[in-house]
Amino acid sequence: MQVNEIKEFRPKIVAFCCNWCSYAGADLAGTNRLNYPSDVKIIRVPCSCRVNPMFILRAFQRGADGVIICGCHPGDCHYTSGNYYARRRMTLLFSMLDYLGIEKERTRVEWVSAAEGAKFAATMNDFVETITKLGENKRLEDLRCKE
Amino acid sequence: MQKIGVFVCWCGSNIAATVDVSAVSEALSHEPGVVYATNYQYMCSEAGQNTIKDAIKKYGLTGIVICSCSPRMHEATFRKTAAAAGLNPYMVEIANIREQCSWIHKDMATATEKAIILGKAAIAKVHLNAPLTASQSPVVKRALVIGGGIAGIQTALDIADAGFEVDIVEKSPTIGGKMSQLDKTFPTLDCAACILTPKMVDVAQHEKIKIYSYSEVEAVKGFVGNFEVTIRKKARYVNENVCTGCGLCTEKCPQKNVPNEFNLGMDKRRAIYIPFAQAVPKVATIDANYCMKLKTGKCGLCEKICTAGAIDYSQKDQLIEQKYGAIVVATGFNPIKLDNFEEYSYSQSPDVVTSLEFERITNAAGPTSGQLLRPSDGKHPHTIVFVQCVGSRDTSGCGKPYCSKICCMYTAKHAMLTREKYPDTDVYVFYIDVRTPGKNFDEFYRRAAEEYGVHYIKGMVGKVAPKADGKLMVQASDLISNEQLHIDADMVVLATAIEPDKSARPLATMLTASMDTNDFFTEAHPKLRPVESPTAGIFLSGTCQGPKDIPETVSQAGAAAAKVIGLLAKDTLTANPCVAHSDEMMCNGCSSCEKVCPYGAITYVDKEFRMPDRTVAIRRVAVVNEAVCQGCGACTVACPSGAMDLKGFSNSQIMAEVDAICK
Amino acid sequence: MQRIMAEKAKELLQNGTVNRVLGWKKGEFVYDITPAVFNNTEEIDAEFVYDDFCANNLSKYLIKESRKEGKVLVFLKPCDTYSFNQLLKEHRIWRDHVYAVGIPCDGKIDLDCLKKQDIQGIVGIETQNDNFIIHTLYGDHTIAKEDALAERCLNCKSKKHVIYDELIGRDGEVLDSHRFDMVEKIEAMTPDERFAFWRGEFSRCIRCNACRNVCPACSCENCVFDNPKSGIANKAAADSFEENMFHIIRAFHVAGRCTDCGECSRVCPQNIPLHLLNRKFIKDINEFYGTYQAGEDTESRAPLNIYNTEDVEPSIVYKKGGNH
Amino acid sequence: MDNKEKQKERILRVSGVNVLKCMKCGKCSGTCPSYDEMDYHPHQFVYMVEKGEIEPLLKSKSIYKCLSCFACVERCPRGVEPAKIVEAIRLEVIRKQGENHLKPNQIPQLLDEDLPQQAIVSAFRKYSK
Repeated sequence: MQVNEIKEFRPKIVAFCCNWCSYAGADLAGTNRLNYPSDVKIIRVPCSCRVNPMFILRAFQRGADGVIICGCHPGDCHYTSGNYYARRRMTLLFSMLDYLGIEKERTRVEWVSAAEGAKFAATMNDFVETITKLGENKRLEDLRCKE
Repeated sequence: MQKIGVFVCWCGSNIAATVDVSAVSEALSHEPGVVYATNYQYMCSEAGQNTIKDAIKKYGLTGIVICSCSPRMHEATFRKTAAAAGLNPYMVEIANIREQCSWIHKDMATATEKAIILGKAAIAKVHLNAPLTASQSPVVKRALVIGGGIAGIQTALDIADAGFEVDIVEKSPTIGGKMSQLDKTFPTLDCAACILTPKMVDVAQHEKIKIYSYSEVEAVKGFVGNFEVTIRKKARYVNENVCTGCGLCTEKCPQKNVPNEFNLGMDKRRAIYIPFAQAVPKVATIDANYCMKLKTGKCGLCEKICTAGAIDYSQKDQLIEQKYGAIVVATGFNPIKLDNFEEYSYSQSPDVVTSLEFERITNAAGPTSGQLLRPSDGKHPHTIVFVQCVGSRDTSGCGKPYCSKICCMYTAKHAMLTREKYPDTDVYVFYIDVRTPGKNFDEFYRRAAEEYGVHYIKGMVGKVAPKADGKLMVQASDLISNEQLHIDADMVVLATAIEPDKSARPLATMLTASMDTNDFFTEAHPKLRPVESPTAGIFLSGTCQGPKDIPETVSQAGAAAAKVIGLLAKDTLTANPCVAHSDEMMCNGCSSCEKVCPYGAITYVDKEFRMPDRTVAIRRVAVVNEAVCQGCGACTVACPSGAMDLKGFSNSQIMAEVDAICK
Repeated sequence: MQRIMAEKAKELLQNGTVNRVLGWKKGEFVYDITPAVFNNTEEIDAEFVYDDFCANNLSKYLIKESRKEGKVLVFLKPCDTYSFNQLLKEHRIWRDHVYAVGIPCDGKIDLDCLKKQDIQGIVGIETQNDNFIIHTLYGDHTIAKEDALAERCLNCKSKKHVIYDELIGRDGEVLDSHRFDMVEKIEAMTPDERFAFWRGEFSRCIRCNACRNVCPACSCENCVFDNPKSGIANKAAADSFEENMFHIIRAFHVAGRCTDCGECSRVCPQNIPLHLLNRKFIKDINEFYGTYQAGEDTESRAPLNIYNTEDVEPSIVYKKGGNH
Repeated sequence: MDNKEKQKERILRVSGVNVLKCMKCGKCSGTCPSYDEMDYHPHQFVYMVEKGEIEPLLKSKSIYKCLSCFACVERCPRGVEPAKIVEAIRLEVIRKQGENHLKPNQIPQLLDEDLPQQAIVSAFRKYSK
């Protein structure tokens, strides 16, 4: 029997990226071979406005330690207005999570254009670092979903 | 349960060097539903694609997952591959293990681990994929251009030249728009009429163009490729097909006291009139507000003298229904009302005029036959003050917050022409900034100052007051010499801000096309799709989209025409099948989705439902027009009940991906 | 007031303006009031009641009632008119099937306040200046209004009727309430304190769904929590996550639509201050996007269905919002 | 923050004016009826406050020449409100001990019979604490 096995904490991070800007920015980060931790897994959505607060809560429930939403810069949305709606929804949701005492750093919105591969990588590095410092998500997790 | 095939690509060494591809295909082969998993050097090659096709047939695959490069690269390729093997192309999911895995990680163990998770997420998603079929809709090969100014004229000519039918709807009795009122055009000083009127004639004679003059759009239904438009053809009391445009009636009509809108009310016309000599169509129109026959039943002179027998006092408004594949908005602009700018005494002195009025005063066909004369006493003015930015760049609420863009140049033109024709005239131009980007624009402005001796003064006019001697006292600041100037002027010309025509707002509502807070139409993308409205099938031409000069308007008009031609050249439109869909059993009818849809793709209908208790209930439910929806998904989150979902990116699909990643 | 309203109801029934009346009737005891539909004058005479216990917001019932044949008369307190308007805006109520009569309200009793004062066996109530006289089997109690009124009434946002066909009594004004004070207090706590506070509250949730069932904004044909396809359906909150999730999602779904009528907190059998979630959204919306009162009109766009290109970035949450 | 900046900060706070909104068109000075009496003009007030050059304005006679007619406020296309800046500078001076620009005993010799009562009251408000 093993006791006191100290495992290095590896955060689970879900990144929602809009198809037109941020997902392309993530691709560009890859094309330019810019490293960021493998803890970040990207889910492609057509637009940041497709991200339902339920998805974010679902991710936390299933054990995510951080959720980041990336979209086109305000004014550059492929659908003209999607990211403006996303901005309002996420602002209110994040404010509510903070109000409930859930660490506000666990959620983030970042605008990344298709040309900003470097920004994408830098953002992910920074986000992973923040979440690693915060440690495991305990305040918004579903114990039944833990192994 | 789906039967899923997994295909892991090496991409040569691009993936295989950092991801253990066989470990990935091995791990994924144990996922539920996976019946086949393999890896290959180049999946996108013909041999690779054949592997996929063979596996689809051999294992009867219902879904496939390709672990390869970004879907932005080869999603379309693999969809075609699937379709070729008889699998619905939307049963393909790509796990991006190159750009988002092998290329960013150095350690093989972590990269392989991540590739497996990305593969699992794609498998989880494809489990919930459903075959999607893109809807097809036919395209009506006819375009509608709303507005017959230079923007509408150019767009119509370009579309018609490509062989498509075009209708122009113009609310006034003639096409030509604002450009027909101009005298000269900057920076080349061509005569506006000389370059515009031939184009108007081209329009009239073009066999593919039909002009609905003195008409307005009454209602718009339908969507891209299939608009149904109702046009109200207002009664002009003259049979257009019979009238020869001889103009006899316009000379004999006894009602002589009608303000002439073509000359901005600075002279009079008759109750029956042709706006100007080169009007198209050249037919007379009776102004029902002034015609004595129509008002009192007495007169009827025009009918008596018309040799063609074109007068018809019994004419009624006519409603015309027509179908169009595309609609171009070219509703243009107007100078703003100056009610909020009393300091310039526009309403108190006839010698304070707007630039458009000045344009008419200097025009040979204008009220003074081209002589520069003061409206008040008909004398030649010796000192003229031009004031720039009247109502433009104004955030106080009195004017418009934007720069009207054309004023710097036309003021330079007016100042220059005045000095050229009347060298004894002192001309002052008060400016905040002189903005002259454009080919040969700055040279033009500098010529006005350097060669023609126009006094350009950096500062603003604070007050214009009529004096007892008939002059105008102009009080202004000169910011460079830091003094306040008092000029006794004979005339003051206000470079009045321009605003979109008032008809644009209700039109935008009919078209479900979006507008900004200034009532300019918004474009589908400010940089990449500047001549299209976000609403599919609606295109923008000219100043309805933002302030523009003539060369810019004409180039935008041509661009809009090219877009229309591209649309009308298609026989059918294939819609993106990844569109929103409303579950009407769950829809509340609350209109939240309708409000956030940038394309006006959602409408509401009252529908009968059979309830479990065998009664029939009428409920208001959302209906998505699949031809118009672009699939952004804004509505899916706005919907409180979750009735609205997005095909291809459904709630359950995205959640399945989340689950797989967080496992 | 009860008499005037009953007369009005009977008059409108008799002259055929309406064929039903939506109002309140007594339950087993004088204080357990239930909403009820009265079909004729006899029923009105027998059971119709309006007093300081009649707290229920009747507007939600109109979703179903207005879909029936004929016109229904409804009595709306000022705060109920906001819910009514909001439901009209969302096309949930058929306006031409409703005859809305605005009635004045001086605040309603919170039964828990009476319980805390150990007032039992209540048989009646009267208002006397700033006090309530509670008649009980054991004699009369005098209790100051501020000690007996519900929190939402003490912090009443408006005495104005924003919509009605007819008004009984005089219309009031929109008030300057202190309804965000408690939200501010929570915001000023540390995240740990906030977490502890809300865990303490949510852990009591028994998922009875009373809050959802009473809420006028929660009127979906099919609630996401009942819809297996939504991915978040659940019937009972099995652990702390689900307790959190239910309330976050519910508050988010009504954000920008909630009129702050306070029914959720009134009906919660566990006394969870649910209105503090809704008020947080309202307060944020007011601060970030300009003051907005849901239900104030039927034309304006809900704050989540509109945007401004100059809106604040979500990162504002890191900058403000409580201690750290 | 040095003294100069503090002073600017105070002027901005007292006036409530955002000087950065100014687009330097000069309409305020074009409209000012007291322009010729002033050593510093309305547009200069806005610009100098923006630069933090408050000292010269405090010594300027312009602050007493301003009629508070608010023509500049009314006509500014950007809503900058120069007169409120002038007012704030004036307050900065007269709020200092003994800096009243006008004292009651100076009034009689300034009066003439055409002077409206309102102007006298207004002068007291403007020129003294």
